[in-house]
Amino acid sequence: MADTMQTVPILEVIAHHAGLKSFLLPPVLEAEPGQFVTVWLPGVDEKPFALSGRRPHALEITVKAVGPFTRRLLEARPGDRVGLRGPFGRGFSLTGGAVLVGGGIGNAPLRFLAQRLDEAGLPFSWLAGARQAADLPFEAYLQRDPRVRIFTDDGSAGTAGPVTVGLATALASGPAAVVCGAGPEPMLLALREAARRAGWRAELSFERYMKCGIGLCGQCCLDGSGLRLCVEGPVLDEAAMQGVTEWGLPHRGPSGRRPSAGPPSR
Amino acid sequence: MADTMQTVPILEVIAHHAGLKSFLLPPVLEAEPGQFVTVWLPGVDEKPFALSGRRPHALEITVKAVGPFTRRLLEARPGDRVGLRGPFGRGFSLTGGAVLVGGGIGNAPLRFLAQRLDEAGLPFSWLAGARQAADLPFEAYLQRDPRVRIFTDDGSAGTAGPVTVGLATALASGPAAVVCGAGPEPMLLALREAARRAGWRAELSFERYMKCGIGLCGQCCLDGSGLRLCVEGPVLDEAAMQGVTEWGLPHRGPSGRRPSAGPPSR
Amino acid sequence: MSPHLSTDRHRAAAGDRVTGPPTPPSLAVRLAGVTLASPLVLASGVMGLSASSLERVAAAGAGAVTTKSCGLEERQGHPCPAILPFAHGLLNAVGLANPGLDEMAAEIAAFQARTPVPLIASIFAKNEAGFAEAAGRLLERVTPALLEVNVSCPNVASEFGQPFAADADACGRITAAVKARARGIPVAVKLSLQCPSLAHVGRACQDAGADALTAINSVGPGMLIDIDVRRPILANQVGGLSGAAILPLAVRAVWDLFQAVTIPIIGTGGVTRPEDALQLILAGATAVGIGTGIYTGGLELFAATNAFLADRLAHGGLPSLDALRGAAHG
Amino acid sequence: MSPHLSTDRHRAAAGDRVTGPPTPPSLAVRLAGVTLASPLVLASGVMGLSASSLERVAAAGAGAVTTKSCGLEERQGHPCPAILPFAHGLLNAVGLANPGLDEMAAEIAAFQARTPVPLIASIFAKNEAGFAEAAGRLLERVTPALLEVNVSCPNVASEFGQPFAADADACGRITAAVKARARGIPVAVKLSLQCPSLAHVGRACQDAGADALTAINSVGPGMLIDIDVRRPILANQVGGLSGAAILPLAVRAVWDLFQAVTIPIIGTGGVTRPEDALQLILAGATAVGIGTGIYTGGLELFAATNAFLADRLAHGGLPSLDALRGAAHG
Ligand SMILES: Cc1cc2nc3c(=O)[nH]c(=O)nc-3n(C[C@H](O)[C@H](O)[C@H](O)COP(=O)(O)OP(=O)(O)OC[C@H]3O[C@@H](n4cnc5c(N)ncnc54)[C@H](O)[C@@H]3O)c2cc1C
Ligand SMILES: Cc1cc2nc3c(=O)[nH]c(=O)nc-3n(C[C@H](O)[C@H](O)[C@H](O)COP(=O)(O)OP(=O)(O)OC[C@H]3O[C@@H](n4cnc5c(N)ncnc54)[C@H](O)[C@@H]3O)c2cc1C
Ligand SMILES: Cc1cc2nc3c(=O)[nH]c(=O)nc-3n(C[C@H](O)[C@H](O)[C@H](O)COP(=O)(O)O)c2cc1C
Ligand SMILES: Cc1cc2nc3c(=O)[nH]c(=O)nc-3n(C[C@H](O)[C@H](O)[C@H](O)COP(=O)(O)O)c2cc1C
Ligand code: FES
Ligand code: FES
Repeated sequence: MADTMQTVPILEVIAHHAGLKSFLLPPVLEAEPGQFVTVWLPGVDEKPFALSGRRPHALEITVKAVGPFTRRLLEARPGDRVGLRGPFGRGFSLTGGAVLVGGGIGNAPLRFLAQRLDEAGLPFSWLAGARQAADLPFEAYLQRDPRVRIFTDDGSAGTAGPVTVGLATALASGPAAVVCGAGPEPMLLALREAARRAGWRAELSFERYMKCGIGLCGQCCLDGSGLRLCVEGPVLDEAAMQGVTEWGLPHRGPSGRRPSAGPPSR
Repeated sequence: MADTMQTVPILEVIAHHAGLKSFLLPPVLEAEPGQFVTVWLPGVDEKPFALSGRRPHALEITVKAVGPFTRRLLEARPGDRVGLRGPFGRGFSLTGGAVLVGGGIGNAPLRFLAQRLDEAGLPFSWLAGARQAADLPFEAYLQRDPRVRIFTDDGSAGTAGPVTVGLATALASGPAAVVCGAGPEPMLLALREAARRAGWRAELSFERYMKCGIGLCGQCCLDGSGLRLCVEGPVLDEAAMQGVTEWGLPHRGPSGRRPSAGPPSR
Repeated sequence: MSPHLSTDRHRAAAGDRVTGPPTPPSLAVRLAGVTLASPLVLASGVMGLSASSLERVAAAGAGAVTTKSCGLEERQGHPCPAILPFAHGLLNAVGLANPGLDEMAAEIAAFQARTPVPLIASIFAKNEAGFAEAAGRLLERVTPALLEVNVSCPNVASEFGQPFAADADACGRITAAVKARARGIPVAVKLSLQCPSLAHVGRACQDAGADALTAINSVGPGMLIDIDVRRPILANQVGGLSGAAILPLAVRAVWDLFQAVTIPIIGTGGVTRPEDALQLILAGATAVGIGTGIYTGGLELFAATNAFLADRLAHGGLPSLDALRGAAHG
Repeated sequence: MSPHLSTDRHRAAAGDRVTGPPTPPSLAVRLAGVTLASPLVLASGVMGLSASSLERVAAAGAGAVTTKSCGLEERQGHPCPAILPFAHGLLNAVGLANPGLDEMAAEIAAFQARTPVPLIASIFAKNEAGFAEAAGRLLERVTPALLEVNVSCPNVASEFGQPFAADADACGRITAAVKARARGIPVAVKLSLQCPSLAHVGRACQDAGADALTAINSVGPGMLIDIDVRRPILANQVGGLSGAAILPLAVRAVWDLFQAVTIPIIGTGGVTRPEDALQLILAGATAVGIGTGIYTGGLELFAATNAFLADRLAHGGLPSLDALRGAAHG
């Protein structure tokens, strides 16, 4: 079963910025862009990560240091063994004319999507946003590709300002297709709104605390619809977003409790 | 798994003689001639039986009353449910020019073999022996088929005398092929000898006490080679008969003990 | 037909003998005074953290849903891997992660405000007094259709670190303590195979006033080791075994309890196909829990099993599941 | 590599880092003074009724073979179905069918006259005195490499009809009684999960002089019901669960025993693939029993597992299995 643990040696580590690296792993599983795997550091923990690429010779994940697990993972070196399970969930559709919109580490799954769109010969454009250049994975690659426009809040790369600035132009510049988004939830909700108004479809990749990835623990169920983000997501279309009442609220933590106040945890 | 129990209603019961009936069952499994199934009478026991036919619409077994189980099975009527598992073991090869030699109820699996040979358009002849007419399944059918010669010890059907009487002629009448035998062990050993001398191959169906049919309980292992009759048999060729030291000895009973004296238990 | 081949009772419902015009069958069952439209119950710990998740399972065809087991305090549970599928089931060591009773009460209230499907609230605690307190605190705030008492949690006082479920006397005492605080709400005790005699434990619970029994909790625990990094894969090293692998153990557990007690049984364990649920009913289950089956069969397993059972009733000319319950005891 | 990712010990044998020229590895293990050319042992009750059958398994690659458990008297066992495969393992209720000790002694002698592979003779009895008598009577006639004491048979004196295996004291007394008659032959006690604490039972056996432990016997028992005829399928209604379904339970049993005792463990249960055997070794098994795996994987499983283990040793640059035994305990 694909959900059984397999451990694999890390093939290669690519450092993008301090605290932001990609890891190439043996291609032991098939996946679609937007799907995720879990990575196990034996003796530490196991956490979900979207795939940022799937080539014949390797799987790729891209990790940003935000806490104890990711910090340890970023210490890993080629040859170190990590556990891998997946792929889990549902990904993006491959649609010509798609506009990819990423926020920070959210650009990682979009990189895989862009690979697949290229392989399928489908045109797309990509608005890659981040708070600052150091939060942007694959910056060099993104800088080179003419279909990509970079936005940073502080102007340290590309255009200064939120990624949504470029969105109106992008949505107006072609026939209605799909907005594929990944990043912080407020950005995703803004994309949803913009797409709705422009008559575009939206496919947006959300995150919630996850423990099992297989739809059992209940950790990632969305209030309102009960939809399991690990099985029916993480990429949701408009229909799947219907009925959800917790957009923008703080996420349920590992106990299942939702922190009563404050901004969303990510 | 095919070895899991399934219960099926008996479709039809065909009485050949007193204490000798065939049962048609839904065709829930595929099998080759010589393979066997187990039949479960809920609340009673479960016992092995060779298939005597496999048609698109039905499986057939043919049962002779010899003890408590077979007597109860012979009381069963259409619609009664029995449990079925199998097919188990290895059967006969389909070879043109085969000489089928049956002793009593041993003619049952040969009937299935004859069906398959016919379907494959392969010629064969059949020496059907029994102590008396009442021990011969499918007597009417056998009487009609010109390829069949019947022998009974008491002359109550066909030629009087042992089935081996006709064998020398049959082996001399065509190019060397295969003798397919089923019946009492002394007859099988005589067939083996005759085939060896005539330069024919032999495929002979043996019986031992069986409990599991899947090679675990050890009940049917042959002394000398350790061959499991339920898995590597019940049909053995010369290579598979090699090394066996218990031919003609009383069979091990349900405890695994071999009765110390007397003739073989069947 | 020989009397040895089949009894009249067996005949009455054999799929191939319809007698009389088929009555429209009902899957409804009465469980400790509660009517369930279907015997299928969402097992505790699976999709049971939030009202919306429970509602989704109810909409999928469950006759009742059970919450994740909650204790007096919020618990984050064990690190991951905490749930580990393998080819024949899965191991789980979630570590009783739960938001705490007060949070759960809010989820229960939200569920009940929107859904008529009966809800079973599951509680656990560290000791007898804790069970009583948990029951009292929860039932001050909400009124579930049934209260399920998960006694498969470690009993710190036990000689071998065994769960309460291993000790019939402890189970009886917990049952009595919870009943005293239950405000008339029926109480089911959730049993584990990890005990010398399930029948004995079941009787102790019944004698102490239990209204129903749920059996079985996950089995073992078990362990799986990664042969490359040479470590147990679960962060907790060991975890309870559930899913297809344990069906025979659940069937036998229900069988034993059906002979030992008169209160109804929520037969749980290893149901991954519609036929499995019928096995548990024939062994004596009034209701049938489904947990891991949701992983292997999807939420569709509820509707598929309901359809299968309805079909069986219709073909057998049976009006309800009453004729099938415990029927394998002959 | 971060210390959290892998320890040196883990690194030393990771398949992908060969250090130094590979030594030709040996699969030989020492088990209670007996040398086995392979750690794989034929489990009791499977292909174990006759010398020829045991020889065939030895020829297939087993490092030792165990006879069917024998008692003082011949037993026909239960009617059939007595062995029932299902998708995840099988149930067996053979009912300790056996030809009796005297007959078995003749088979053992025949085996030993023809085969150098160590033979483990398994015995059972109805009570403590019976165990001593069985050991004495068998060892008067033959000298197996090891005597295995199957304590998973019903203890008629027990409160819940539990097997001796459920009672640490009883196991200790049986061990001591058998040891007293064992004529210096090492004694392994075959344990069952059906006990409050396997570690406790294992220690009791060790303290009473056991030279090795075999764990685990089949689990449960369990039951499967035919939904059409509505009866338990096994003639005995219930039967022990074995095969792939129980691997996690066997791994954990060996793990627990490895921490509790110093005598070697024959880890048995659910080995159906070569990797499974390695899991048991990493958990602490010195030898690995294979029973049901012969059904799902054929006798070829022995050779395939030997090849797999030899390959692992070669790739890890390890001379023997000693470096892997218990390695998952970190
Ligand atoms: C479907 C999905 C895809 C993801 N893809 C990526 C990716 O491609 N790259 C990347 O760097 N990160 C990704 N993440 C987030 C990543 O899982 C967290 O950054 C990581 O778990 C943090 O662990 P920590 O111990 O370092 O931080 P912690 O200090 O434990 O937590 C920091 C924050 O990370 C989040 N988080 C922690 N644990 C989990 C968990 N078990 N499940 C979900 N979120 C958690 C929470 O928001 C938490 O507030 C993804 C998460 C999900 C659910
Ligand atoms: C591979 C195989 C194929 C067979 N095919 C047929 C067949 O097509 N038709 C048919 O009528 N019979 C067949 N038999 C024999 C049939 O299994 C026995 O006649 C039946 O089991 C007798 O049971 P009983 O209770 O009626 O008699 P019992 O009084 O129990 O036994 C009578 C004799 O039947 C044999 N027998 C009993 N139990 C078993 C058992 N579990 N396994 C093997 N032999 C047993 C023994 O030789 C015994 O001495 C076959 C047996 C085997 C092994
Ligand atoms: C992930 C998971 C979490 C569980 N959590 C609980 C729990 O909190 N309380 C409880 O009583 N049982 C819990 N169980 C046990 C189930 O309710 C059920 O008894 C067991 O899994 C057997 O049923 P199944 O094979 O259908 O899963 C859990 C099971 C799983 C798989
Ligand atoms: C058909 C069968 C018969 C068995 N008979 C015995 C027995 O006589 N004595 C014994 O100690 N164990 C017996 N066992 C248990 C096995 O030796 C083993 O402990 C158990 O089956 C778990 O291992 P497995 O999963 O590899 O089969 C039997 C098991 C099977 C399947
Ligand atoms: S992570 Fe467990 S249900 Fe989604
Ligand atoms: S009948 Fe059991 S091994 Fe052949």
